[in-house]
Amino acid sequence: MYGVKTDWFEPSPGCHYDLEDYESLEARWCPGCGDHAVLTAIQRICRDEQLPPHETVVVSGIGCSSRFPHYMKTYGFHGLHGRALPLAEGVRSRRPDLNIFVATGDGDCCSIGAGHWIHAIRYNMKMVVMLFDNNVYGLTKNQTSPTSSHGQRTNTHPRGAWLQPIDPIQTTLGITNASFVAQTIDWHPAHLTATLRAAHKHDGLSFVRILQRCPHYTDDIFDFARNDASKILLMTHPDGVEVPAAVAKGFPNATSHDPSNIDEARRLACGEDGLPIGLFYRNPDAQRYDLFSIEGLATPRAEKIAAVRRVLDGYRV
Amino acid sequence: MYGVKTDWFEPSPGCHYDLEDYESLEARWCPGCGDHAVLTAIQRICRDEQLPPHETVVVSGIGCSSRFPHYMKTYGFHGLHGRALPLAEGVRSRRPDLNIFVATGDGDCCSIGAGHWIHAIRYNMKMVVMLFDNNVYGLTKNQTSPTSSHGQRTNTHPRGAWLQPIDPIQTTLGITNASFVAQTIDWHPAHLTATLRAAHKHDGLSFVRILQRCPHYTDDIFDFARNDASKILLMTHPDGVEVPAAVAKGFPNATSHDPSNIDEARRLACGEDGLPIGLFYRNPDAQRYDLFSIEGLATPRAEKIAAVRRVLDGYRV
Amino acid sequence: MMDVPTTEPLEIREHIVEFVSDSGEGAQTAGQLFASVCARSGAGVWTVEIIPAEIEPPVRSRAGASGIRIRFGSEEVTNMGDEADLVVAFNEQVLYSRIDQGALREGTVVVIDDVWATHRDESVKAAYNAAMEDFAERGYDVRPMPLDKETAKLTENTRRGKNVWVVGMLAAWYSMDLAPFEDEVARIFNRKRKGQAVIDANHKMLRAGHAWGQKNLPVRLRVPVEAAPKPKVVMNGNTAVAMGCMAAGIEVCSMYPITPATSASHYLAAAFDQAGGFVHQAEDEIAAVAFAIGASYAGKTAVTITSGPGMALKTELIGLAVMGEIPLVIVDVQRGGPSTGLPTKVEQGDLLHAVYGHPGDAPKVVLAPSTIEECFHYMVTARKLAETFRTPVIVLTDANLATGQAPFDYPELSEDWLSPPIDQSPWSGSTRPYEWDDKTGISPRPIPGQEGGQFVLTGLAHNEKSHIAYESALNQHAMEMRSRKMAALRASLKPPPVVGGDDGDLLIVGWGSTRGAIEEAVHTMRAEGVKVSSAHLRFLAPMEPGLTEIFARFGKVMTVEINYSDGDAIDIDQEGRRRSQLAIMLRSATLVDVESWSRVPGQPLPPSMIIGAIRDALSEDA
Amino acid sequence: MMDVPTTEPLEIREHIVEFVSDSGEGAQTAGQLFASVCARSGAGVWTVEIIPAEIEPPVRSRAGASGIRIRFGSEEVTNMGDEADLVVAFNEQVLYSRIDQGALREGTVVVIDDVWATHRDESVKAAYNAAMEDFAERGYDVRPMPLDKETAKLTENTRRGKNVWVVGMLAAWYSMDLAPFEDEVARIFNRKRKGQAVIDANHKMLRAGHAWGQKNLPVRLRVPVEAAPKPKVVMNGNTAVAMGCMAAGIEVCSMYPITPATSASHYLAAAFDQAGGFVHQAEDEIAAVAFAIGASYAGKTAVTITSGPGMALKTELIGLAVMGEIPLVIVDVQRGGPSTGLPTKVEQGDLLHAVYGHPGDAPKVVLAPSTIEECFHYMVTARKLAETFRTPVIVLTDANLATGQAPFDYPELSEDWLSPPIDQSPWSGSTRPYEWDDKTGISPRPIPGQEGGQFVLTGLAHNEKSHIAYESALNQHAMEMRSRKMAALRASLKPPPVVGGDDGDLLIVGWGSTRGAIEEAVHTMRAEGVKVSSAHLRFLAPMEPGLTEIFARFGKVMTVEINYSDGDAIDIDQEGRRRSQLAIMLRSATLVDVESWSRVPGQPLPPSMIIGAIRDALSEDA
Ligand SMILES: Cc1ncc(C[n+]2csc(CCOP(=O)(O)OP(=O)(O)O)c2C)c(N)n1
Ligand SMILES: Cc1ncc(C[n+]2csc(CCOP(=O)(O)OP(=O)(O)O)c2C)c(N)n1
Ligand code: SF4
Ligand code: SF4
Ligand SMILES: [Mg+2]
Ligand SMILES: [Mg+2]
Repeated sequence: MYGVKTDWFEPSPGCHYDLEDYESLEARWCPGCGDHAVLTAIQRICRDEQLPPHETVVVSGIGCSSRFPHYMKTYGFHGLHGRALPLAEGVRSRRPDLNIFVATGDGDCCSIGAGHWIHAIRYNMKMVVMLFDNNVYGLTKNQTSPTSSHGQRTNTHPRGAWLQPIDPIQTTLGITNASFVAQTIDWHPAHLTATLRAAHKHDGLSFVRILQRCPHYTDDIFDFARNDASKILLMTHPDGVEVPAAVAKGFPNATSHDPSNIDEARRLACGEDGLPIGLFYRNPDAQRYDLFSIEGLATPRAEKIAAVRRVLDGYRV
Repeated sequence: MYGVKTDWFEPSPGCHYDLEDYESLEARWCPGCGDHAVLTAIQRICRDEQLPPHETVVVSGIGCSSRFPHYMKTYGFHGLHGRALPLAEGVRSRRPDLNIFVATGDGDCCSIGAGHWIHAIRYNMKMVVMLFDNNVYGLTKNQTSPTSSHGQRTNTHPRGAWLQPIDPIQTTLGITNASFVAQTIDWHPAHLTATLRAAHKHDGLSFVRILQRCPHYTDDIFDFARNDASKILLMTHPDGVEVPAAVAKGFPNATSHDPSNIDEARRLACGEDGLPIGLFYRNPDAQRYDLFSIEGLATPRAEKIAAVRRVLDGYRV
Repeated sequence: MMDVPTTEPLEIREHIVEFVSDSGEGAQTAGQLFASVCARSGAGVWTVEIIPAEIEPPVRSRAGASGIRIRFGSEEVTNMGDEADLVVAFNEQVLYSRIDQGALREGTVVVIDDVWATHRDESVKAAYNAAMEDFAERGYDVRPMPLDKETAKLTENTRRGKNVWVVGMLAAWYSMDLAPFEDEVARIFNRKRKGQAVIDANHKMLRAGHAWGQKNLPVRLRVPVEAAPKPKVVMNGNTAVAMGCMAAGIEVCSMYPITPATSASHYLAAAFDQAGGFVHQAEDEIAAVAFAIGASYAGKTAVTITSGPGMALKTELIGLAVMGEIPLVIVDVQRGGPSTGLPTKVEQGDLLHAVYGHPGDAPKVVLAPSTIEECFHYMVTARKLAETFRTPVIVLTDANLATGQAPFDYPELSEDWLSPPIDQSPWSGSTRPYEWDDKTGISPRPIPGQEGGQFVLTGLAHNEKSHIAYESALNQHAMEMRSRKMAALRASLKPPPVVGGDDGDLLIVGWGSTRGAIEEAVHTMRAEGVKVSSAHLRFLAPMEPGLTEIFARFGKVMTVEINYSDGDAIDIDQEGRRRSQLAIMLRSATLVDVESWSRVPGQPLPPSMIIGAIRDALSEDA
Repeated sequence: MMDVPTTEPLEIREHIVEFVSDSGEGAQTAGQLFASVCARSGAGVWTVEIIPAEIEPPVRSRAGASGIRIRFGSEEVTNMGDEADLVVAFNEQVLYSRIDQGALREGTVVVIDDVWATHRDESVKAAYNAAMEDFAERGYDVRPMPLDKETAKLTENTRRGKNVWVVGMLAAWYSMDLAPFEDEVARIFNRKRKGQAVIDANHKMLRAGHAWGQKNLPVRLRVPVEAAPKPKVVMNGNTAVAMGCMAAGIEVCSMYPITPATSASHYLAAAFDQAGGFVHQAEDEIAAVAFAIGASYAGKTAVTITSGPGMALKTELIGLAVMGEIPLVIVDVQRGGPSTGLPTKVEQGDLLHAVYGHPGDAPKVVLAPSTIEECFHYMVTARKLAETFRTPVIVLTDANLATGQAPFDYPELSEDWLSPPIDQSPWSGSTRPYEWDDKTGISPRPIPGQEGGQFVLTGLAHNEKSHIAYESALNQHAMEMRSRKMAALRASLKPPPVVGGDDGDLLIVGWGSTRGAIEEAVHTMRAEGVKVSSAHLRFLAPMEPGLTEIFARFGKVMTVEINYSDGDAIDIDQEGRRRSQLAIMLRSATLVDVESWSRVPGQPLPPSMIIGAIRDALSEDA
């Protein structure tokens, strides 16, 4: 596969990036942790799309999943807990030339980062946001997260989590200006990769919730769907996440869902027809704040001085 | 009306609270500010329901609207910008005996407080949350808020706000465990009072978005609906906000909306049928976190000592 | 003073004039008009806004007083001064608010609208008359004048016209030409995009006031001025910060509104696009600084502008910027604290937070401009230091600088002041992302887009490769390297200049906006023969060097600050006394018994207060 | 030492033993078992956990070393001590991680599983053999033992059995009775709710190890102990904090997870309901402290437990608690900083943030327990101080106290320690909500529900009625009143005791978890005739009084701290040197030239390091 997937990107001669050009330190997640699969998927996408490693930035918060940047040989920003999104927005604001991936956990994004999450969806700046949802705080060793299921025993709720989990998809769909909302599973590389690839190609903020196994703390939470693919509802559509027919066959329970239909997206997100994977919603016309923030980027230096002078002149006496 | 509205509350003799028992310092909002109307409505509800002023707490953040507690002769907590909700949750956590009202602005709640907002809806602790939405930062003098309309000129966006406003109702409806979501207008005292009264009577967190006039900065934003009542969609239902027939007549555009129907609630919130007022959604069965947090409240002192001893004994050598 | 019967105007060196009205009556506009003309003529000027606490306060109320103070004189004016010489009050209630603030003294001339004396509402009339008696008793030189009546001859809405009429009248009083006022009126209303009709109406008003003054004022004054040799600009400190950002080539201002800082961002929002920049209003202060850090990491050193409560929220991310060595400029326009405190009022209470307020050891640069001009220039300095030393730089201004206006030399802008374009040349493969220089702690910085420069920035302890590393020796070394940058910067600093004599009985040490008032007090006292000098710090971290040596030359050293310290009045032992913030730092650094005179009046310290403090300090010794 | 051929066990005063294994092999459980029995027997004990950085690290890796150190002796043990006397390593790689940390010295006895010598994987065998040579070269006293082989006789999964076998073997080595070990095994597995089968299996393992030891160990040791006069508990500092909260009658713990603080909340979450309390896991640290403040305002003084990054986020709300005078207990379990820093490692870097880190003047109480026992009792103190002085109280512990375990006297609980029931009696109408006592700054506090007590708490400047008030004099007064509380509390404190001699050549000043190591170093040096003493501060704000006087009795004063300061090695002048945190405070308060010896190794300071520092400090003088 070395440097051959060049359908939309014409590499300059000698500029073929191989998988190892994206591989850095050995990943130190637990064996079987779903994060490994996502890392592999992203490295593949980078390679397939021939994203120059030096023009790619992975931004994260704090958590197991937020160690992600350390394992990529791109630029990385391992930020603070909950702050991945505003950090990534800042990077994006004046750098339309970079490819930005964000790694964030269910605690990082939906708990401490919840305010930024709402607003990041609203800003809709081009980047791929991967929500690693393992229904738990992994790095700090097993505390309840907003997506922990009711009754889940954790160190902060040894008698079981008291509240129903929030649904990150439903919440995201409630935010004005959402432009790409998808869900996938770490244990199905083809769907995972297809979803993340679609996310990368979307012009705006792509929000992808990845149901991520944490064998260490929430080992069996996805077993119902891992053991029985019919519990999964595969959403397909020409405008959605495309998977090869062979792959689709593995999902007996599938539906064609037009991602421009938000009402249907919300209904499907309820999960009554099965655990939905694929693209819930896409609005290619949502405003992009990064198109505002890059204005004037090319202003020549002399023009800057002239502008300051013009403004100062208004205060001249 | 002095002390006579005792249908559900039997006042002990001599315990009649009059309107002035809820009135404190003269309100210092601008003339014509919608906040005045809300203050009056809350004072009336307190009086009608005979809420003892010393068992009532108004909690707020920072903003024009957050000055609210200062004008009530109840207990009050004028907190920090964005933090009204977690402060109120703390008050509620061990005080099931208090009546709690929260005053928060569109900046306070939907911008800096957005994370707490999501989680407060989720916790669903009994309190009335009034979102004073004037589509602007009032106190700090005219900056864009998350609900400012596209193109609205403010001091931070002198060429007009760049983004579409977020819809606080739609966002709230996307949060698992939402239990009471309503919208009303400050310029219609009957509907305002009826909505806030229903909110007060609800067992859980009642989220009420109040479209609030700010004659100083966003004078005309609601004119389209103030000048033409048919632009408003009155949502009525026996389980919703009840207004007398005479009042309802003032709204030519009305619909019966069953507040248990969340899909319809979301559809109505889009506003295609008019500016909706009334109750979008109610789920009386949503879990209440305050029922968890009060557990053990009555533990006798001796039992506490015994418990510590028991626990310590586990560490005894 | 004003009643000497002479036709030649009386020459004075300086005067303090206040305009005060209900909000909406334009006292501020009038004052700005007056001040601009003074500045244009070459006078020294300092103006301070008088802002009501509420947005639309009731009319004729103390709480509603809105206005401006203008101190102008033959020489440079560096502070708001002491009590006013002349106050124009549109009603007696707003005047009371100034009396409450201690803005008047015996003998202050009070020009007051006489319309209330004959008001149809009896209670208003009574209030006015009672006040007039009271004012007389207080020893003010009260001059009721027909502001409203005269204005009514020209307009129906006198609330909109009085202000300019008064300026015309004062032009006569201060023997100033009317032409520059007419120019300035045109400029102001043009800037507000009003039509010629409005300008004409105001010109008429101006001339009417002037004519009335020439006819009716028994005494005339004159402040002699020389035309300024260089062109000047007049603005307040927040505008200066905003302009300074632009002049520094900063392109991203990421902020969240907060008084008294927000207006800096407003100015930027209005003008930044001309220089290719943009203002990001974030969802909160945390996001604001995170966004700024993201932009800086990606090569565009950003600024975030806030005040105390916002600084508190940014605490964690500033720590990250220190740890990740990310250039970043943070402006803290200090207000009264703690907590929400006094949002519109001045204080210097954030110094220790800026220097010590970040968990762990977080060395960073802290600067404090002492004038409005420095507010402008220090933004250029701050960006350069941030990039050179790969560090956040905190710039501490305050509500006094933010809203005070003064003229300063038109800056000689330079392309050198602009940040360099983002370096996107390939990175030398062997250079590590934190290849610390052992002496200076400085290391070259890879920026995303540089081929071969890939590294992962982290807030975790890390080695030169930016790999997470927890070894003891490595942690000690990395901390040393970050600290070393402060030593390296300090080595390039000069000791602060000593104003007054090189030695003496008392040295006042200050920082930030108090400089003008301190130096004025020092000059006044030295003129009386008192051996007092002052030194003013612009660098708080690292501190300017040579202080121990300077302090040794004085009998006593005392800081003057607008923040809290336990006074001497009560029985607290010296060891336990809670001291003012700079004093704490200086005592620790120099072991000199630096005392402090500090107050939290929510007001700038006038020279007279500092003079009082100097007298007390020296008499204690005697 | 261990090879003297004698049948009588050799008496020793104390020993340091480490167990280290891959994570999941139970070295920690084994160590805890061993330590509990020691403590039960009346020995002094201090244990420290050895925690891997990753959650599921690879087997046989340095990064994966998991284990425990136990220092036990005839007398009280107050710190983790210096290098280990004996290390049991389940493989050679985990031993290397201890070598890297400097945990071994020449002569340390190394017990190592010999199973690797015959491993089927050649590379493993080779690594083991190479290591054995290396260990011998390093001068360790290496004892390969058949841990795995012997265990395999009793179980299929030796990874689950070795640990208890080793404990049995050590029981023989240290000549300890087996019965208490059997009891403890039963207790531990009962607590984990394992069945009798598991207990029986472990008993067998224990006895097998013991028998092996009795048969094969050439030398036996004995640490003579006297049975403790009073009953004791053994726990780590985080558990002690949790228990202390319960004993203080606190009912609300509002937290957000963060290492190394979280486990305190885990203990509470598991047990709090028995005392009627609950743990609120908030959405972030800001909400956590806001929730705690809300509960406290409503009459239930709450606790919030966090570490550095969380403290940073709580900055603004702590300021509100100061301004609104809300009782509140904040526990900061300090870790390495700045920023994310060293999340699992010890540092004392948050002192200045706690004392000075809040914009504006924000006086509050700052306490630092110096032992695990104090972690327990100071929670009661903190709640009482918070309520009496109507103020937030910050309790600074650290990762060393948090995870270290030591026995202390079973607390004599008292109902007086519990918070009083919420006062709901009618409020005296004439009393104001901030009716400050002029001398102490203390005022009575109305609680919602009290009839007639209605007031509006605000973070804005306010008067005694809690009405917003911006007047200069009022602001000065209110600030004074809040500061006065610190003076009042200080007046009730005693000077810190001086350990060693009352005067001498050197005084070491410390705070927090370093006390045990400092005092041990002092005792050791005094035994050598060196005139060194120490004083340890528990109150950092206000500080304990009498320091200037104490300092005057010593030739030199030096703090010992686990935080950063510029060393002497490089060319930084004394004035510009960035000093350690307590030193900054002491210098400012006393003007004594307090030096500091501070390091940031991410490890507790062992006594030997402090001894080195003492020697250096005194030789510099010579
Ligand atoms: C300000 C702050 N608060 C708390 C923490 C501690 N912390 C680190 S990761 C984490 C939660 C991790 O959970 P999640 O985001 O779901 O990521 P996961 O580890 O499950 O991938 C927390 C609470 C921190 N580092 N910083
Ligand atoms: C931490 C912090 N950031 C910013 C501010 C400044 N501030 C006060 S009120 C406000 C916004 C007010 O807007 P909104 O919540 O809509 O209330 P309104 O005034 O419109 O009623 C802001 C930004 C503050 N007080 N504290
Ligand atoms: S704890 Fe869970 S999320 Fe973290 S690395 Fe292990 S398996 Fe993955
Ligand atoms: S500025 Fe607007 S919101 Fe604020 S008091 Fe005035 S009218 Fe009301
Ligand atoms: Mg998680
Ligand atoms: Mg608003």
